[in-house]
Amino acid sequence: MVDQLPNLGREAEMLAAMGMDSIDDLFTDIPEHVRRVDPLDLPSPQTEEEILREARMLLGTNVSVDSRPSFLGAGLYSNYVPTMVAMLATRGEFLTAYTPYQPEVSQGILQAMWEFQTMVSELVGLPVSNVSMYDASTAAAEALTCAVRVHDRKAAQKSTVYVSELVPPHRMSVIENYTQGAEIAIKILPHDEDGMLDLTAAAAAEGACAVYVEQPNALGLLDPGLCELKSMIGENTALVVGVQPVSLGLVSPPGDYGADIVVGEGQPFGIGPTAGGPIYGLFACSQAYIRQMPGRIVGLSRDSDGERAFTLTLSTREQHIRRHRATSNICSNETLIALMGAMHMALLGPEGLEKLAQRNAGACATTKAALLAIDGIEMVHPNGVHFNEFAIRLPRPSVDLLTFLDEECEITGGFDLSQWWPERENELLVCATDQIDAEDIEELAEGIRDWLEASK
Amino acid sequence: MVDQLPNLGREAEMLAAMGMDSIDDLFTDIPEHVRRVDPLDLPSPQTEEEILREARMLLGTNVSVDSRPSFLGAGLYSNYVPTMVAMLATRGEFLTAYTPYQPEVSQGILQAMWEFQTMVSELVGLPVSNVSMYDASTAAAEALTCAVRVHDRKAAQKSTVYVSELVPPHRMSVIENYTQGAEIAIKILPHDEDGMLDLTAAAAAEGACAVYVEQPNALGLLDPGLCELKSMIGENTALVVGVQPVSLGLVSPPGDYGADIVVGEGQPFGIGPTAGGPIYGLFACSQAYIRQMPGRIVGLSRDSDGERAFTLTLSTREQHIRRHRATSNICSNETLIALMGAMHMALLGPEGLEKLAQRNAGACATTKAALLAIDGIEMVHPNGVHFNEFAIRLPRPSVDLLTFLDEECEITGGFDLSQWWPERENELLVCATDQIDAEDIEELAEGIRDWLEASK
Amino acid sequence: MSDLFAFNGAEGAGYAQPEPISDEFAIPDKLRRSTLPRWPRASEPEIVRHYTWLSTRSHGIDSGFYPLGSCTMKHNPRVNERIVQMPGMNDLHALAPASHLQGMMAIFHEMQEMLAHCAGMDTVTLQPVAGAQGEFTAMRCIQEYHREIGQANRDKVIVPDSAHGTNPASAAMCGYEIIEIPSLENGRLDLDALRAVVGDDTAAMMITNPSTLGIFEPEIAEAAEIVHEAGGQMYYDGANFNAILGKTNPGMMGFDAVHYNLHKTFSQPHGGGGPGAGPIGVKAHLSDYLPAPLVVAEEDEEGEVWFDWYDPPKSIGKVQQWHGNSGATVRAWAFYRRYGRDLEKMSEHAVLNANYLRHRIMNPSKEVRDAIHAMPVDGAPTDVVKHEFTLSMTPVKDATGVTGKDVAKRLLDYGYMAPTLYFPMIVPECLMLEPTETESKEAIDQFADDFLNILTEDPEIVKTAPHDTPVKRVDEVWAARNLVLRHPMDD
Amino acid sequence: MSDLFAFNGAEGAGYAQPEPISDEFAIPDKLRRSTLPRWPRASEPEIVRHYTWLSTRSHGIDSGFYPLGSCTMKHNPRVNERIVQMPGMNDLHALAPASHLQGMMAIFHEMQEMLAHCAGMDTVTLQPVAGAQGEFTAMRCIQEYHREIGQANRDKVIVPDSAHGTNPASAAMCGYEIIEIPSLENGRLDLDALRAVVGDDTAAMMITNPSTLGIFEPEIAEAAEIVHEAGGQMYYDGANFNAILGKTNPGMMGFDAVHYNLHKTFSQPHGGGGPGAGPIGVKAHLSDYLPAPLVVAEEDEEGEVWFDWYDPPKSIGKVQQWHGNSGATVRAWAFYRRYGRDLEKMSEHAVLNANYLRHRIMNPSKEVRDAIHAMPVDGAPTDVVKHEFTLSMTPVKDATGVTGKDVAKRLLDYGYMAPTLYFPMIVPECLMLEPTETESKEAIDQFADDFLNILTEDPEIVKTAPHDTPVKRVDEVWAARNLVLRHPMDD
Ligand SMILES: Cc1ncc(COP(=O)(O)O)c(C=O)c1O
Ligand SMILES: Cc1ncc(COP(=O)(O)O)c(C=O)c1O
Repeated sequence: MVDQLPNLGREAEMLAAMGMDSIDDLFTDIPEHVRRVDPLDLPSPQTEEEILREARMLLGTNVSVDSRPSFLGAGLYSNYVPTMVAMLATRGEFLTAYTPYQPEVSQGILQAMWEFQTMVSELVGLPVSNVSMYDASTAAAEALTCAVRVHDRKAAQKSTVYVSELVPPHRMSVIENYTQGAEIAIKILPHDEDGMLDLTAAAAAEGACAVYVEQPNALGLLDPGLCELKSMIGENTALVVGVQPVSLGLVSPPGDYGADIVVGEGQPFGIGPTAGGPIYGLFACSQAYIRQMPGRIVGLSRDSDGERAFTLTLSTREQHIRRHRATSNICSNETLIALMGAMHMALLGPEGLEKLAQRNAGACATTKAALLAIDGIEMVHPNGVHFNEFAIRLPRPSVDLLTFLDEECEITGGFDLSQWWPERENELLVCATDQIDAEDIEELAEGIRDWLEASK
Repeated sequence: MVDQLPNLGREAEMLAAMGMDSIDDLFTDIPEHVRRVDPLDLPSPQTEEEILREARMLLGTNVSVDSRPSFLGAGLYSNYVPTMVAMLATRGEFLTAYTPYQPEVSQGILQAMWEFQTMVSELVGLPVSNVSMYDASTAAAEALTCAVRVHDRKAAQKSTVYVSELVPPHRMSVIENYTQGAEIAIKILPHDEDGMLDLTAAAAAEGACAVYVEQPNALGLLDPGLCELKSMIGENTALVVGVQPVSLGLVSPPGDYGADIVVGEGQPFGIGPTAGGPIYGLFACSQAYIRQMPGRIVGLSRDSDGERAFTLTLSTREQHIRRHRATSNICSNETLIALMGAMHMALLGPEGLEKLAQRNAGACATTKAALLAIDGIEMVHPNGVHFNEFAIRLPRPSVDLLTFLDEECEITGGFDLSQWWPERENELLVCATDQIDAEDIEELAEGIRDWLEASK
Repeated sequence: MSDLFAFNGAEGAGYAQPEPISDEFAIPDKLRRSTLPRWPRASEPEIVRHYTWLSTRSHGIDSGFYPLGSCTMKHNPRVNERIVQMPGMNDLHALAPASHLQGMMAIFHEMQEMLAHCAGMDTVTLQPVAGAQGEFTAMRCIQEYHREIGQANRDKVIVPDSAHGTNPASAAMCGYEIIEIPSLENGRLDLDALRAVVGDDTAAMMITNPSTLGIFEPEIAEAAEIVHEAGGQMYYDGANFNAILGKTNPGMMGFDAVHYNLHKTFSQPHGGGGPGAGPIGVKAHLSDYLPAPLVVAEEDEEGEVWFDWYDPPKSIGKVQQWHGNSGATVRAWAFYRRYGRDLEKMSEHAVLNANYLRHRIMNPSKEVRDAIHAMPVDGAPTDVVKHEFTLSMTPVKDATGVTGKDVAKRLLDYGYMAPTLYFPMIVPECLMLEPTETESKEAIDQFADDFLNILTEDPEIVKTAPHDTPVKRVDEVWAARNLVLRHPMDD
Repeated sequence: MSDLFAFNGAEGAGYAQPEPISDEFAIPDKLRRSTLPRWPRASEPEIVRHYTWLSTRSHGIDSGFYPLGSCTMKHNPRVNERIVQMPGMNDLHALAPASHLQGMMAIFHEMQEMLAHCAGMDTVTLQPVAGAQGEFTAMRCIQEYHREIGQANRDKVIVPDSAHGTNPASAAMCGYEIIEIPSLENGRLDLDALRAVVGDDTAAMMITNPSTLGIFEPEIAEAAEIVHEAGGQMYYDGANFNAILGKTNPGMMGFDAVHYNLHKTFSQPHGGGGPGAGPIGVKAHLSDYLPAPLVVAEEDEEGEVWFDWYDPPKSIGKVQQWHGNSGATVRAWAFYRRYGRDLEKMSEHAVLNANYLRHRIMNPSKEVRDAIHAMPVDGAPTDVVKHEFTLSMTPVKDATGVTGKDVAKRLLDYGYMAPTLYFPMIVPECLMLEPTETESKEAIDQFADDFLNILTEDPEIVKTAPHDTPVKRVDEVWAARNLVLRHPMDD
């Protein structure tokens, strides 16, 4: 019997108080023809012990990125999250609260989110952040619809946005799903041989509602050319930049080079890759977009005694007030994970962030050097500067190498780029974060050499 | 550099405020001849990440009782502790508080300990419990010194206590260390062939200050004869009973058969065997012993508004007030673990306790039956009723079997009784708790059969 | 007061990390960050104390009764949190090969099947990460379905005026036009109003049952027939699923698609606003449109089961970049396993508790009744409610000037979270209460007594509430007017 | 208010466990329990909420400044808690073969060596589970040593009157007679008083340095010489070790034995009163008497290290049944690794913070000074203190009737834990303050300001404090007089 119901065995007493005889009396309002006759065809209830044992068994069959050298990134990054984060975020007052509709008893989470907004704002160089989107892809998608709402009236290219061709297809698919309802046309921005945005082509975006690019891009490339974009597309076209937030410990905040909206996967701050969710999307923007932005926002206020207090604000943008004219349908978001992110950022501090970025950059550079030294391995973008990851070209399909590394060396070797772009069959995206050490890199290089050898 | 010091890098500022120049100015009071010259010969500080990695590596080399079938008990028991316990006990307000000297801001831990006292009192059938001793052995030892303080004046056998010969030697050693200062004479109570206390011999304890016996005893035997003891030794001799508290879900509370003091290892409630510590000792007694009992006690009180409040009480017994005349030197105790025990007991409830005892008894009985069925294995006490554990006699030294089971079968087979009593070289103490299932038992029986076979 | 940005340690003195394994990396000059973000400089002791302090200024279910209607704030079994922190969960990569994810995929598969069974649907995807995203995803599937069968002209979605705001918002995001139909006086669905608006431009009707008033729509099957006859699809907002498990299901009622709020029915910690999870289930004709990928099970000759990813042939693509909120799915799995077929008991107790609370509030003792300024009235008259119910505080307002909001704020002083306020919009001065099945009779009795007691209190005390909370009544207008959305860093 | 024994669910409805694997067991008739204990009948939701509520009524370091002198209430790095919850720790059996415990024994061995090095001792045992037990254990070793060398007549232990209560209590438990010697006017050790009592019946002197007044005894080496000359042993109470790491050590000062309070110097969470851990270190002549077993390291031909248990030949036996508080040892190991040789910095900062706090309190601004009724005075006059210091509130009491206790209670209203009160007993109206190294300058400044502010407040407010705590001032006399030590179960 299930053990979570405090009133189990006390039904009669409660029913009697209401003048009822049986539980069935509570369901008389369900007409016969929609009444279930058979009971649920589900197993017996289990105890906590049994569930834990089974969970341990099932999850134990998974192969995690922490259990072996793993060079798989491609948008989700392994990183060390300080112990404090999980221990404090699971305090019941945070864990089991809902959206802070009653600010008087929700000051803790409200203040934490206001601080989160501040830290994100500082990180990306824009004045406003919301308290999270579902993930980077919905954040990017809603940034585009937001930009269209802001700029469409004056836009020369109505309902049109330009998106980098190097946006990963999964993210692109989300963008398409989210923009098609508003009949937004998506034009693709090409890249040059070095993986840099083709700025000549990008000039065509002037007069559109928005341009969406990523820094670093999906192939790990840092693109200085993006600093030119804003001046090319002008005030009336939103520059939307997607970021890997850890990189911003070394790389200019997009706000500094003219971004109007910055989005990204907040995940590296606060939580492991966790199979892709729950994670959280970052969304920050400049003043002009505030009233069209999606998601919850916390503002400073005061209470009736004049004391500092926080509250949700700008809610007239939201679905519960504006309904079908809302700026987004988002209701439940990812606050808890954003809270974990905030704790992580707060603990790192400015120099900790810089160090973390250096650790990632250092691991990436060392891995790159080690692989470049292997005969038969080529960089796809030999002139590029990479953060976290880079693409290499192999003599044969990368899926072969990945299988070899997985089965023979117990290494997760990276991401087969043909899963995103079929033409990139021989290309492998190799990622190294702060969790990769010299030994891991040596093992990877060794494994690749063995594979090249074996296939000779 | 170490990262736990908020004022690192701000020393100069703080020193300047005091008119000082350097940290050395703070240590001028240490005379030259006792000043260290060399720095500490210790390694560099490590980061959280590095320590965690090394701890995982080191602890990973340990072989835990959860990682394989384990029949090792002998006073420390494996049991399932509900998740809630660790999650709530590690809330900072509990975890990082010290002894509740200021009751006004310590009501939480005080109430929790008062509830703990109540649950222990109900469990053992005595009116008073303290908030924990270090472990069962110090609890037993201090029960004896307490009994001597109470009874010595009227005792016919001055400063004399009787202790069962089946008390494990490690516990006995603690008892000896704790009683020798008061010059207490310890006489030994023999047992019969069935492992039952020799009641005829026990009659000699009349007029002594105390008798200490255990239920179940160290060989897992339940001894109904203990119910006769109190009437034999009389009012002026304390009956002190040591218990495995889980057994009390099925077995009479010692208070019901006349125990004056009950002690025991609280560990099965709240925490795993955890290499023997931190665990906590139970100590409960009848009214007559209150003013001589060791340890902290919480009492109900009221505040200046007349509201219910809790506070430490009876502190005039304790070392910080009574100094060398204190009832014990105990100061720091094991409150946090007792709190975990309280949470566990509260969640179990009466029927949960009974079920837990049944699970232990059922596992023990099944294991016993399975081993008895093996040719060549004998029960040491075939007529005994056992809880949790029982002793078997092997054709050869039990250490051989244990090594075989460990190395060939990855089973921890039990406890080699010759470690306690050299003459019991061929005897093995086998324990089965609620965490042992039918499969584990089958594996053990199989392993023993293989060993018998191999050694033929 | 603790202010994160007042932490002011020396440069580089805080939380330490291992050194980079190399400093041989380059950042292009143009992209080199010139000044670091002005994050706090704090040590672990300060940060631990800061967030501990913050937590004590927040109220969760663990802190007390949380009758926030429509949100199903039930207890979160603690073992679920332990499970998601175990190795093999938090440290999984979504793009790892299927051979690395078999345990997780086994759980996904079991959840797909279980959810489909409970709702009477054919196929389930776990990808949407919230109820609203579930709505959006299902509406996208319906849209593609209509396009595929040559009915792209169906561009209208019907929603009752009692619907949750996400329903119209989600449909609108797909490009649909929203037709809102008014409810009957008694709060029920108005079939005539529905008949009046359906047509061959109807894409779908979105509705929840029990409705947001907590009452079961007895004519739901008839409504489905009307919509289906017009060629439209029926969408079930599953936010109120907690009321009906084992008693009925959306499939029986005639729905084509449904979302589940795992964070309501299956107990996710709401975490101050999320994460949630909003899987959707659909009937067979919509299955091919679901987002990719789903998990399928294949058995080999030896009976070994292998789990694989499967992309539905006409898939709308993705709505979240990875596999949705996998961690939420695993928690919900642990929750479901705790109940098994007793999920029916869960619904029974949710309904029992709601009716009992309603009964206790609406039937005060004579003594209490005499002391009360004015009694609230039912948001919708009905014999039994399901898992929640609404009260209109209009009589109280008329008699004393005390609004629903005032009562809500006063409840905070008693240690409760306030009920949902002013939703659904069709009930004037609405309070919406949902105790959930995890509240004890004692807790409900106590709440009812306290609630009634507030109605006897000096109206001035109630109007100026709360008084005993970390801050007094917060000025929301000031916040909206001044928009201080981050720390100014100038003090 | 939440009362555990008011939880009142139906029989058997609470927390579920798997069924017993067999019901074929017997309990002898005479021993069959007739009625189950009247424990609460509660479900997980109720228990979680109960303990959450209780926790909010307790104050820990995580809640705020905790200047409890002599207790070294420093921050507990959170990773330490994570480590002791890892597999291979909590699930270890103390009696498992050494081959199963190599990782733990490696940690034990490292800790034995590290602690010996830091204190200038030769051998360390980790078995004692608290400071008091460490004292007892060391005194037992000394006792056996004296017996062994034919000096069983040494039956007196000398302690200064400023000693912690556990010192005389522990020695008395060994059977020693206690000779208390008075301190000098300035709080220091009185060598003449010491000389007057030492003799051939002196077993040992027990003393802590810095003393409980927080001041370093400059003549400690001389004291050791006096005791040693009389044939006695010197015992160092290590509760104040936090002040001197890397600066001096008990070995240099002439001590023969020392206990460490791991829960002070090496940061154990104090958990509302414990667990702690009280390892002891001794000089070579006492090593053979230590409790069994110790951990020793053996290297084989290939350089592989193997850890084994070792029983000292003349061991006093056991003081705890297992290996002491192993979990505390592992936490302390993690703490030590975080600092490494910077343990010296730790002590420097502990001393820096204490001196700075003392300076801030004793040197108010003119404005504040003028508003203060009366200033406290130093518990012992000195230029610098070590990690803690004492204040005598006598001038305040004389001027306003406000006692040290009143000020302590008033501090609670400001969100602080009170300093240690009325200890050491030689300082009248004593408050003893120890900020530890993990408090920031800001936190110390704020505390000093608040402390001084209390001295300016209306004495009536202070005398009736606390006012803003979960309960008002608690009547300790009522508790002692009525002795309600458990729930009566009759209401
Ligand atoms: C009736 C109803 N529908 C839909 C939703 C939206 O769910 P979510 O918050 O998960 O997006 C909610 C949530 O509050 C709801 O109550
Ligand atoms: C100076 C001093 N000595 C000894 C002790 C005893 O230590 P424990 O509480 O660990 O038994 C304490 C603890 O408060 C102390 O402050």
